[in-house]
Amino acid sequence: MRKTWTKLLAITVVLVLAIGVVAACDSGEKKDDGVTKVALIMEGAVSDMSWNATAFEGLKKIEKNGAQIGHTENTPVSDAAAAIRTYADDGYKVIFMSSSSYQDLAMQEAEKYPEIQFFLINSGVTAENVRSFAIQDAEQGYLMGALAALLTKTGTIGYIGGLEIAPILNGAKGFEQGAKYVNPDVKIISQNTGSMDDVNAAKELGKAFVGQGVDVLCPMANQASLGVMEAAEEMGIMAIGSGLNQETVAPTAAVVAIVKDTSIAYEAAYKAYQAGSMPMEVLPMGAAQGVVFVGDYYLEVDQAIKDQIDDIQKKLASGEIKINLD
Amino acid sequence: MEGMTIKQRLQALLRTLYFPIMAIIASLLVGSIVILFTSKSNPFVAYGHMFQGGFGTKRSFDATLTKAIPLMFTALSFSIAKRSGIINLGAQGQFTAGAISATAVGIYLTGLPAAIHLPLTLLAGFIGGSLFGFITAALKVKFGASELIVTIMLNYIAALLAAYFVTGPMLEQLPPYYPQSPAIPKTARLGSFIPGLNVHTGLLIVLGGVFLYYFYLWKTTSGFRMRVVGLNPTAGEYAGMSVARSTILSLFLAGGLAGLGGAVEIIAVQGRLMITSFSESFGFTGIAVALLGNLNPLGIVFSGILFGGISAGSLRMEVLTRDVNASVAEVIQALIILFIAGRMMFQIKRRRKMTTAADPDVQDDVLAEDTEGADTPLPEPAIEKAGDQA
Amino acid sequence: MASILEMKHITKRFGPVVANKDVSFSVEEGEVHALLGENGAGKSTLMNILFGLYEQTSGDIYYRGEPLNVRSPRDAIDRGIGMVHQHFMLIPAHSAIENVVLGYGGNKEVLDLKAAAKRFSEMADRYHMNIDPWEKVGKMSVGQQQRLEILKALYRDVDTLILDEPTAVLTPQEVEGLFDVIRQLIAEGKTVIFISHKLPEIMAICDRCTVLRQGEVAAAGLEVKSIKNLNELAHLMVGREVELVTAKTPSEPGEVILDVEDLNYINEKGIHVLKDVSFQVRAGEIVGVCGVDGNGQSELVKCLTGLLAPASGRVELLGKDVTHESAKNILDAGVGHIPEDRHKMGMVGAMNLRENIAMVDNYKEPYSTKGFMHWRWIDKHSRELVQKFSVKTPSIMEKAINLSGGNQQKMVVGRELSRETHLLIAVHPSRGLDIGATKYIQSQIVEARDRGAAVLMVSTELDEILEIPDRVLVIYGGRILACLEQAACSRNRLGLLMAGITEDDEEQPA
Amino acid sequence: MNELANFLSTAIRLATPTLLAGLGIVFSERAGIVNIGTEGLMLIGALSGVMGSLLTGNVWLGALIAIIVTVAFAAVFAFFTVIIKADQTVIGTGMNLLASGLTITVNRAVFGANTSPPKIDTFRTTPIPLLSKIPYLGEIFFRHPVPIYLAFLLVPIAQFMMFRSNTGLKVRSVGENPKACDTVGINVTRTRFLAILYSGVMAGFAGAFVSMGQLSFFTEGMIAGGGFIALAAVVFGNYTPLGVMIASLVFGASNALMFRLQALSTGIPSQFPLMIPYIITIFSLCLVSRKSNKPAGSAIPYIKE
Repeated sequence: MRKTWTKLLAITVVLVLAIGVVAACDSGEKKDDGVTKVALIMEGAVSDMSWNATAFEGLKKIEKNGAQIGHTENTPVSDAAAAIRTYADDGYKVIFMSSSSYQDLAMQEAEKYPEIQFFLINSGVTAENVRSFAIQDAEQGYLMGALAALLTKTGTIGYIGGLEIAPILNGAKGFEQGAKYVNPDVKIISQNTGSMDDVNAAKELGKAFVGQGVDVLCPMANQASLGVMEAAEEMGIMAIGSGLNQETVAPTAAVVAIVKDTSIAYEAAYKAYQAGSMPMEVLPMGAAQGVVFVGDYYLEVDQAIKDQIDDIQKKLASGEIKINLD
Repeated sequence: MEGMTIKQRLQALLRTLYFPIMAIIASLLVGSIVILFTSKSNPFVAYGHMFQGGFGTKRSFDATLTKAIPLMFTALSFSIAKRSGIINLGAQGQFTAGAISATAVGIYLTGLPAAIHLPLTLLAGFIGGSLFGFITAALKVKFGASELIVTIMLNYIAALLAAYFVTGPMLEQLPPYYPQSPAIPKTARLGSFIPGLNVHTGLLIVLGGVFLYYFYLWKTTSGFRMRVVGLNPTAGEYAGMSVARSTILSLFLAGGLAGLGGAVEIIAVQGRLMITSFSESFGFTGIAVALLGNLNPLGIVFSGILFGGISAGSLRMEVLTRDVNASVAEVIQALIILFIAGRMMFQIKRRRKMTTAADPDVQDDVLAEDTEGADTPLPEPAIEKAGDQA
Repeated sequence: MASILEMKHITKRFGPVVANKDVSFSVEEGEVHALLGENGAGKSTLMNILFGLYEQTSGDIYYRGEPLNVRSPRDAIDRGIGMVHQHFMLIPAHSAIENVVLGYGGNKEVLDLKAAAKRFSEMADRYHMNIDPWEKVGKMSVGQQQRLEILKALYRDVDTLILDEPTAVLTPQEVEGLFDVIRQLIAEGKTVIFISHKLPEIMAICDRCTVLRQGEVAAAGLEVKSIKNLNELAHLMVGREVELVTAKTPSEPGEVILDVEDLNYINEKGIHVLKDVSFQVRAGEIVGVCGVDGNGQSELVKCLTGLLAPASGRVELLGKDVTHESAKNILDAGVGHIPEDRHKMGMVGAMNLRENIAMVDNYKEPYSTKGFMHWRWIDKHSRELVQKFSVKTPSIMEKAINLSGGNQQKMVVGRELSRETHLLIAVHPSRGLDIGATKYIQSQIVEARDRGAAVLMVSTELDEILEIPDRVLVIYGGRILACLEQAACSRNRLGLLMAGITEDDEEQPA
Repeated sequence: MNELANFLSTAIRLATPTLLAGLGIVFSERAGIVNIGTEGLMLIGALSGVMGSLLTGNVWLGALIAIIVTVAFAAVFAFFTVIIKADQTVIGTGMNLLASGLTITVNRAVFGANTSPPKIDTFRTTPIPLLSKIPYLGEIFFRHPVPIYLAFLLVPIAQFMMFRSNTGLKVRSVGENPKACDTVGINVTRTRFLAILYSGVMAGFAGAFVSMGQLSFFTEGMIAGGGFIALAAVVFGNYTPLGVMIASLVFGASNALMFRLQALSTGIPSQFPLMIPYIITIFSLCLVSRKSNKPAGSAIPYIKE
């Protein structure tokens, strides 16, 4: 009998706690103070030192423009709708969705929330309240490929991608075309590890590439990129970074980073939203918009090579060089 | 249940709910310590947001239910295997396999009316998952390979297969060539069945699955035999039952249920197969759901909704607290598993068996068997008793 | 002589169950003291308390005049108390010497097994026990394992040795060998506590005896020499007059139900376990299979019931060849099987009574139709069965593990007897049961015979073998050594046969 | 030839985390414990090692901290499985989920959403004087970070401990027949608990080696199945340290082969070479499961009354 009472007591405690919790959350209800609320929904982790990290940088830049921001990371497609609804309920007016995987869902949800402006990153669709911008990953790959082909002594260069998502695959296509553009005879080895997280796999693959004669490694695999940089450092070859600060793990190997600073794209999109000047078509965000660019060189590189790369960057920006993605 | 007073019923209810509730309280308490140490937020405020986001409004409950559907499928998958004495850690892989095969039927067998196309797609999902279950069972029966490790390895293989299909054979032939299958046509899609809500017909399918799970295990001879073999394989063999058959059948069904879940997730929520379709661990969370529900049909439904709510609510928690990461929800789910499996720690007084004769030797054996044969001494599902006596 | 051991007012409760109630027990140095009682009388519990495996609820123990506080067997061993358990506590995967030094207090961190083996072999020689220290225990015979257990205790220099039902698995001849060892131990000044429920053995080897009945002391420290009448002792043990003989009329054998011809079985380790086994069982007779555990009985029964596949030979049931039929088909053909180990084989502890009762015939009408269970009929059937076989249970929804051993066995026997069977195979039907339950189950088996069923009964209990069967097969080393009419059986003759000694051998002892 | 030496050297390097964790698991497995949660323990070791190294500035102190933290979590596992006697598989699964959630939460709280990993001290390649100069052999065996030498040195020690020491005998016995151990005065609970703690030590070190020996930073989910592979290596290695070493090398070599196959650009979709290690694991399990030294009391809680 005593046991029953103890259980009853336990359950009462729970109920009291539960009521307390509900009461606690009611006190913090939203109030609209005229500040635009901007949300970012990411499929990966903001700590990936790459794609999502720069997206988050972009969000922070938007915050500096006076917006109130919110973000969710590691959001699978199946949760994206719920995330959108959560933000909508909380009075958010702009929602950035940082992966092409979200496309179908976002279109579906956007219909239900006409008052919210959606920005889809790397999508090919638009609607009344949906704008897409396409990060020109291929241009980044193109610059990497061209530089690698110019730098190589062995005539073999390597591209290591992570999960086979669109940016990575397009980067590979650009890489190949860029390399061939400067040196049609260059040998290209290009593989994906199937994971953005498995850093060690990327590193070992990088080392295996060196075994095949590769002397310039280029990663495009979010945080797994770091493994590739480390491989280059350990094997004493060159590497071209694909994101911010990747050179820190490869102080003697990293030549330069071909930066794809998506934060610029985010900020630009937000400014266009504020200005109300958004064309319906998909906005490319690449060299022309200053999103893709060659960063500062960390190592000594021939001026001639630097010049050639600058030239290619300009041609990409002007549309003189077109990358074939078929 | 006839002849029970209200007090007895209350006691019975308390007995059933005591361990799950204690486990949830303990998990929330430990979780609050994690929140205190890793953020500046008040844990109770964070939990409040989580609760609000999971159950607070009609719309959040809608999200919770949608979220609960795949979890209930994988929980059923784990449960039916466990009832047969098999530990199926492969629901994730089976789920993925089901999604792949359902997508294949969805995008290739076009031109059929929905009345044919939709069932075929679901069937394909079931078969895809059950194939993976069958591989595990066959290796176990034929070579004695431990299903624990085989299922985990198959999870990785299934994920790679999905990646292969969406970047290769199933790739949508449209620039800019996203690694995804073409969209599944309307004839093979599942929609909402309550206007204005997102929760889709998959809910009815999974509830049907729960009912069949109950009906199969407690009302059919085949299910009865599966339970006998699961609790005591030696006795099963003695009574003329085949352990190998039970292993194969249960893993086949387990794989099928998980595969059906994968199919439903694709055709109702995601709309097409994507490389990132399975970034979430439906399989392992399903284990937690099954355990919290004590492998009991109704228990699976309720714990599925609870876990769906934690998942859905964690989004709101992350958004509104701004510094409590949604991974705290994962921590809480993990803690619930630990505290449910270790529920004996909440036992106030060591419960002893009522034994009619003083035979300590036998009693000793009995206690050992209780934990060996049936490591979860399962109370009979309440609905069974109600059904039988009716 | 002074008391070496005093257990005073020991009470042990397992939840609501009282296993020992105010038991006082005193042993003198240098004697063989019998602890006598039925199964479940609390003998093992008392000794497990002494040995530190259980903790008493109340009461005190004094050893050599000092209080004995044992928290674990380690403490008991350190004080010089050793125990050989009824179920051997050996690890089959390890060698004999690894088993001996396991947990030995004098071990160094780096084991010197060679030195240990030398000491062990010297000791084995002293007691005339021949055991290879490097042999894997899994490959040893039961008798060897018991000797190893005794040596394991002696290796720890104990001076009081508890032997828990040591003769249960031995042939009468092996029992003699054990008695010789006990005598030698006594001669060396050691003390032996001998647990048994077999009266003749107690008369043969013990100096005094204490009788336990239902957890209480029925008689303490009786001088065995002064006991004149075995019935007196039996009465003390059982506490009531028992019909020591099951009523039985002469058998009237009918047609051949089971015909076994040249059955051979080779197990997965390649050992030839059954060799050319042939026999018949007719309707209306009980054929006993007698032998020491591990001589192939278990495999024989499994071959007959389809649980093992024989290498060669033929099994015919009612004139039909069932040699390679599945277990299900054989049960279907009308075979009832009371299995050797009810916990492991006969029932599912976590299931309730009605589910256990439906376990074998679940796929048949009226248990089910077209694959759907008929729980309502099963409930009715279960209630009848519980009543008919007087299974004590609160309800048919009670889980089987919550029943006592006797009631579990009654449930299994009831289930098997209530099925329509032509052949009943009963393996150790009374193992672990008290006399009342044993007699009840034996009478039910005889009744099945009288109804015209053929019965094959496997038992290691000579008393049972001498009493119940109409014919007796003696199995040794996988061979049927003899087939005797009940009238031709005697304890001595069966004993010799169980040890593998046929009459030819007797004339020219090897 | 040089490529072969490189391949073998890679195989050894890739085998090391499996071997380190496996050398711990082999003892807990022998004691009758199946620890599915090794994956999670390694993840915790990986994160706490990086945090420790950052805090102390010394990789060895970092590894020590990794070991201490991981052992604490192993103790949680041991508490639930050995003392509460809960189902080991379930608790192991729970530990994995817990480790995954907790490492993300803590990593975020400590390192934030940085775009660059913090600089920490790591295990650097330490060529062994003289030996590393031997052609080929030197490159294969003697140009590695110290933990790799340690791991392989531990193999004969572990083998000796398991089969020739009193502790080893106790550990093997509690896994085979805990009740028999009880009757000779061995504390089954303590022995099993300690075996789990030891496997925690090794899992923590293995995790620290992944984040600081193979790499130089922590990323979420970085163990990527390594714990499960270690578990499989113990089964494949038939529950002996020597066998675990051979199994680890097989897995290491299959991984090294996988990377080389990818680097060869054969045109085979990358997913298929990536499946090789998993398929080899399944295949090896099928090969050895029938004639295994699996302890008789494996995964069964011991309940003493």
